[in-house]
Amino acid sequence: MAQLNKTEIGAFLAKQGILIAFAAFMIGFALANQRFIELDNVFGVIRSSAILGVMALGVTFVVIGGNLDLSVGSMMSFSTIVVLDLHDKLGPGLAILAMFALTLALGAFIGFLVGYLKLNSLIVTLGMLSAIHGLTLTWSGGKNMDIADKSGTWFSVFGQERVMGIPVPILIFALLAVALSLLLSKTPFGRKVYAVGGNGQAATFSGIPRARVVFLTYIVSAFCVATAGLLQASRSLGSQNTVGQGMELEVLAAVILGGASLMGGAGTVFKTVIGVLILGFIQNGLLLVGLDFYVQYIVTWIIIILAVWLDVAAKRGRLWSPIA
Amino acid sequence: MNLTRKMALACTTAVLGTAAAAETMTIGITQNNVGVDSYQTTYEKAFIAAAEADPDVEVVVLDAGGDVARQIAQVEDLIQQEVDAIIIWPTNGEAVIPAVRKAHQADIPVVVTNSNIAEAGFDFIASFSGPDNITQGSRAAEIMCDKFKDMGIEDEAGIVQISGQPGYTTAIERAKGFEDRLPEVCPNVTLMETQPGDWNREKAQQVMEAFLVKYDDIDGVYAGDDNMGVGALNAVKAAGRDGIIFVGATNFAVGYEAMAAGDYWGSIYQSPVDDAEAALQTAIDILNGEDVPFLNYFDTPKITQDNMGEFTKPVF
Amino acid sequence: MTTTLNQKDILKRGAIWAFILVELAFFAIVGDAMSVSSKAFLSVDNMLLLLKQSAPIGIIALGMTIVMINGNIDLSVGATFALAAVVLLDSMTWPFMQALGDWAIPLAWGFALLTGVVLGAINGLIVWKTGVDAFIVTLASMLGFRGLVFMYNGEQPTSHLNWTLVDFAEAQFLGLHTATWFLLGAALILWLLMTKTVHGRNAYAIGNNREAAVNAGIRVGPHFVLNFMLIGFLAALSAVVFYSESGSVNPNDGMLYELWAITAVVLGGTKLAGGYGSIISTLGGVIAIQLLRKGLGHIGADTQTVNLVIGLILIGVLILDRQLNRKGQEELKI
Amino acid sequence: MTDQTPVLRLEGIVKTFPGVRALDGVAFSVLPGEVHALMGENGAGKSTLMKVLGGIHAPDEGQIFIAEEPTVMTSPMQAKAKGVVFIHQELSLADELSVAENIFLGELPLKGLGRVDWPKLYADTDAILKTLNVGFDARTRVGDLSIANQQMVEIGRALTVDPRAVIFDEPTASLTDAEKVVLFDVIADLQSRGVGIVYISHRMEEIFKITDRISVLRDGQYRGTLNTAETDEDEVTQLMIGRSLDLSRNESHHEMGDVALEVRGLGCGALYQDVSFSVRRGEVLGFYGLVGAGRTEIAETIFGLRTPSAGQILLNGEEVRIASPIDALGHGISLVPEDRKSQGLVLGMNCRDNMTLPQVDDLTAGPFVSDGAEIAIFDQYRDKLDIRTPGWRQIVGNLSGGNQQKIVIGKWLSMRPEVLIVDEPTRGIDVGSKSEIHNLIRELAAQGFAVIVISSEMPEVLHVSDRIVAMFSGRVMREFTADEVTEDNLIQAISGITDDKVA
Repeated sequence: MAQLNKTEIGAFLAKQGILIAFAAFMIGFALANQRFIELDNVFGVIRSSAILGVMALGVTFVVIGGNLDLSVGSMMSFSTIVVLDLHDKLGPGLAILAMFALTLALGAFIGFLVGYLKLNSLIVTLGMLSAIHGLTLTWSGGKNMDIADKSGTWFSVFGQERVMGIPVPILIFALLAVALSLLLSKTPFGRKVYAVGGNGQAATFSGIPRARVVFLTYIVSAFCVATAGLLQASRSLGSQNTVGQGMELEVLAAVILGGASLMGGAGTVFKTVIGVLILGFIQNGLLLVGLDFYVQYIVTWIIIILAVWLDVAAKRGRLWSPIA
Repeated sequence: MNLTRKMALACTTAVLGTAAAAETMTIGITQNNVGVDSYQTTYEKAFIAAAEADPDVEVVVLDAGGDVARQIAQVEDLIQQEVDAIIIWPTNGEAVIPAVRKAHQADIPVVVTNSNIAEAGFDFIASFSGPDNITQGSRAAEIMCDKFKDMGIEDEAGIVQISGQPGYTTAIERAKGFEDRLPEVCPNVTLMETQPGDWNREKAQQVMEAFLVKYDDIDGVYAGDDNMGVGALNAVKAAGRDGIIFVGATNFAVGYEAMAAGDYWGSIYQSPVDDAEAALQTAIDILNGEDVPFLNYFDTPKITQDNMGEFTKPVF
Repeated sequence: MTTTLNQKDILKRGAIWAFILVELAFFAIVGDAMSVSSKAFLSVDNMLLLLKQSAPIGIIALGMTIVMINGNIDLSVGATFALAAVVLLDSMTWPFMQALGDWAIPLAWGFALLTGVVLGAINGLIVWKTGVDAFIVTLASMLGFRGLVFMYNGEQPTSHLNWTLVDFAEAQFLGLHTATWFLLGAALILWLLMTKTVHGRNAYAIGNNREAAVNAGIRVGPHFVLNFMLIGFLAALSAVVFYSESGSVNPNDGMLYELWAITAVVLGGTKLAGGYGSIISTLGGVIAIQLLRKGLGHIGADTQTVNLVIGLILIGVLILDRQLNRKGQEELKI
Repeated sequence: MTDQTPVLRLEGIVKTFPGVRALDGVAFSVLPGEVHALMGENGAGKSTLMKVLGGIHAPDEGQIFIAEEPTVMTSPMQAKAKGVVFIHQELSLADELSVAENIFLGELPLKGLGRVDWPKLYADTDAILKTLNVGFDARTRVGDLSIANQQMVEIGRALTVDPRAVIFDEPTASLTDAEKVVLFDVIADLQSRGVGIVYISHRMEEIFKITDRISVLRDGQYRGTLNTAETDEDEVTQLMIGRSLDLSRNESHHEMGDVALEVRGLGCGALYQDVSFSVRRGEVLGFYGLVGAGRTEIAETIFGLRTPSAGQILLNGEEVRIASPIDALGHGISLVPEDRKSQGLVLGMNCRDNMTLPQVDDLTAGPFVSDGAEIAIFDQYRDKLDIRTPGWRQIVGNLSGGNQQKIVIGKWLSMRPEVLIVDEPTRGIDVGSKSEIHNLIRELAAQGFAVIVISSEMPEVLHVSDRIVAMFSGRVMREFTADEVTEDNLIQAISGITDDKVA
């Protein structure tokens, strides 16, 4: 009986472990510093996590579909630079449209390579990380992109304004999270993503167009990247070419922390959001208690290992791996 | 000691220089990280333009992409290609010293540009051409202090600093100049904290967001360049705080605009075009056997909202 | 090799060297037309330099090959590289080390290499004991180890310039630079390890069919740990070779090295899924990348072009590999 | 024989897992030179027993004796060292390595500095290969071998020690009949050397062909041992499932409708050529042949997974072009694939989602999948097929093989196909579920479906088919009606013997 209880506790921990860890962190930091849970601070954290979060939403689709996307950081800097450059040439509305179109085209290219040509996604997106960075530099000529008239454009609304007291980036993040969560969990397309990631061959045998589904996950990812680029550009109205660089691994860390399996077929949008928030609040909490930013690296290391370990331990029913 | 070394250098380069002048001279440059910000990009363009304007000069332009290993490899490549002079914009002021020594041993004069290498390497370089970053730091401290005095808060103000990339000589010197000068002019202003912003607007914005979380009362921000300063300004705007005095360095177009808009108080005017042309000219002078000062500074004046009309808007 | 090579194998193993030849021909012809330098690109000195410049990524890529043959991956090598460098340079400033004079050098090397081995062992033990995928474990430790680098010296660089050390690192013996000797030596030893020893053959077996290896009584866990220690050692060795010469490390050094190393290994034809790959081909992959960089610099291409070209070549290689492995029209369309 | 010392004996083995008594006092022994079958339905405890024997699980009670010496098993390697060797059902070889390295996997000969002693390795391997009488050498890459030869490599592994007892776990699952003959020769050879053989299989014909005794497990309990010569299939089946099983010839004759599917001169490169056949509504058409004869590939072509290089496919008399499974589904063709786990199911998904996967696009309310519609379909087919699961939320991977197969069949039935192709309907499924699935196939035909059954098991084909197509090496050798087929002429047809081929 005792053993049964232990496994039950284990299963519960593994299923909700990430939420429990999140709660424990929040309580701990709140006790350490009152300011941590003040509304302003909470808004601040979510707002600065929004860009990472929006990208993580898209990568969640790719990962559940059984692939990886290491190009999102590079692609986000492309989006940001392009929309800023076009803002002064085409006006904000057209610039946003054009930027989304170009980013989606990049996503489509990757989706084509991974989906239809069935190339390994790790290597393809690794190559694209480098190639898109080259593209961005070519576009900008290596210069910073700045909107000339910073106060006279409505473009700043996405990154800087508030609606009903809530910062717009948070609203966009939340809206996108809800919409994508519905797309993933409630629609036929979402079901197919799980099927393709869970067992691509079985999905094909079930009449699911695997290549198209994989292709579409990269389109979703590119759409999220474009949105992130929009938030980024609107937030600062100007940018360097290096913006977003290195974010791909942070994004992946958030997705993994949320419990998406790299083997594909498992994960949810909601849990990814939790993963993003954990990273954001840890960063903020450690700063508030006066620790240097790099302490968060070490904390993140430990948390990711523990979270994923709990998850696999629950699935196999024992804590330690059976590998001899 | 310094004098003898320079004499020796002048002699060797004079011999080389006359030989090279007959044909054309080939000058190789390895830059830090082009494309990381506008300053470096503008510098590269200006450098190439200046070289093209001179029929006697051919240039090999390389970019280390911020990677020390790649920069060292590029210095080796330039030595191997037997260029007449090497200009280096160090990615790391110390790590490139052995590579610079190698060039020196191959009798290729080295000019360090923009950001100096550490003192241990002074024996191997012909000249440094660039801004005087210590002076820039002190001038920024003076700008900040003067403004506080105008506002009457020179006895209570608390400020934060966002420095450049750690290990980068420019960053170290600007911070040192600022930190040394500030207590001399405004002894009661407290520097609450310094964090690096890595010359990166986004990073600076994050650092500033963290400062705003930590400190309720911030009166001033000193940023190692305007790029970071504007990042910090964005953070402050987003948080809805105001009344903070921003002082930067290397006046960027965005900084200039922010000054025009009244959001940003002052900076140091430094042109990448001057920087690039000075570096190339220094190398040419050395190859022509002319005597150049070891530390070849170009002037970088103060710029604030009060006197900005005297300056044209930076092109980068 | 021990098994009979079939035609496709020969084609696959030859591909990277053919690619290098194409690069050489291209840069020799185009390079000499476009470069301002009067020196030929294809000179012996330049090629020797090429080998030397391949060393930092190359030594890491050799280790990555073994880990990938095992069916694992190590994303933390860049951070390991940096931490080993910090230990190398900082240890030489410790008072007792300074008292030792030049004898401090081998000791400092030992400390740095030990650091790499310990970090590798941490990764390996976590992979073994928790059963979490190596990709995730090392993605996390990439952050964690980088955190340790920062903890050591804040955001400041760690520097110690020792001219004896620099002279050694810059020396040439029989025309080859010190770094080249280390690269070639490591490649030779690892080649012997992978083709001649039980450990090496087991590495292939485990990557090929892990369950079979377990059933055959191969202790997969300790085997993983050993290989992670090996790649940690090699990342540290790469740092030792490189920083002996440069004498200063920034806390951000080595970032993205894992991606370059993986790129080189994949160019060399090692399978991501494990079980297939060769040390010699990885050496080819490393040289191909360095040659590309060097050549593009030689003909005056800028950073963006280099990035674009390397990225697209990687994808091109993948497409080519896929075409080679196609079974033709009869293939099952899954 | 009875007074000999058993090479291996298990006594009163008990093993419990949380909530389950997996083995309940099992006794079992193998004499030298004996082939001893171990039978039982899936879940009866055979694999647990083998894991206890291999030291993977420690028994709670009971004792293992090797040559009457009480022994504690700790690992498969230790078992091997003691002369007890396992040959696994699923091949566990490293494709990229040589035959020699595979045979001596985990025990490569050393010669100092951790180096492999290659000459010794090759010599030892060649010696083993010689006793197996195979046509490849020690240096061959295993990935280049046929499945049957790979199986031989697997058996070669058992011979690196002087074995006392060899345990074969479903060794013929992927072998052709000709290859089985070679395997049985090897077993006979081992037997003659006094090795005791434990032979685990679901295939009655083999059991009766080669074994001396049969021991049966049911629900973790030992049900008795029979002498093969003195028993018959019925008795064994009754012991295994507690009732007898109908595996007689198909003799039902009901009304058949029009031709639903016709294939004319279909070919796909080297895989198969010039294949023609038709199937009517209400008919079960059996495909019988060796592995690799091209049966599965034909099914995959009809389902749009392969591109044919020649020929036509006609549905209801009209030629159709099927380029993908989506096209096939559109034309009312369904395929229950050969490999349940890798092709039939998303193991990590729940029962309902698996079942409704092909039609999820049609089960929507607005943009969303309708829970109600999905559950209705699941409930309908759960009842119809008698799928035993706690509920639709159950993850498919946790179900038994038989129930998994029913989920796959339900998935395709719920598409209401006109033509249902079932590839190896009962592979790896226990006897009880087998007959349920056979009955189901007959019922479907009776309801007017056109059904194609592909199988490697002759009794199965004979049991369910109205007509049988015999294939050999990519070609249709002959078509039989249920009346004219005999075991003999069927075997001849699939072995490429054309003497009595009817023109």
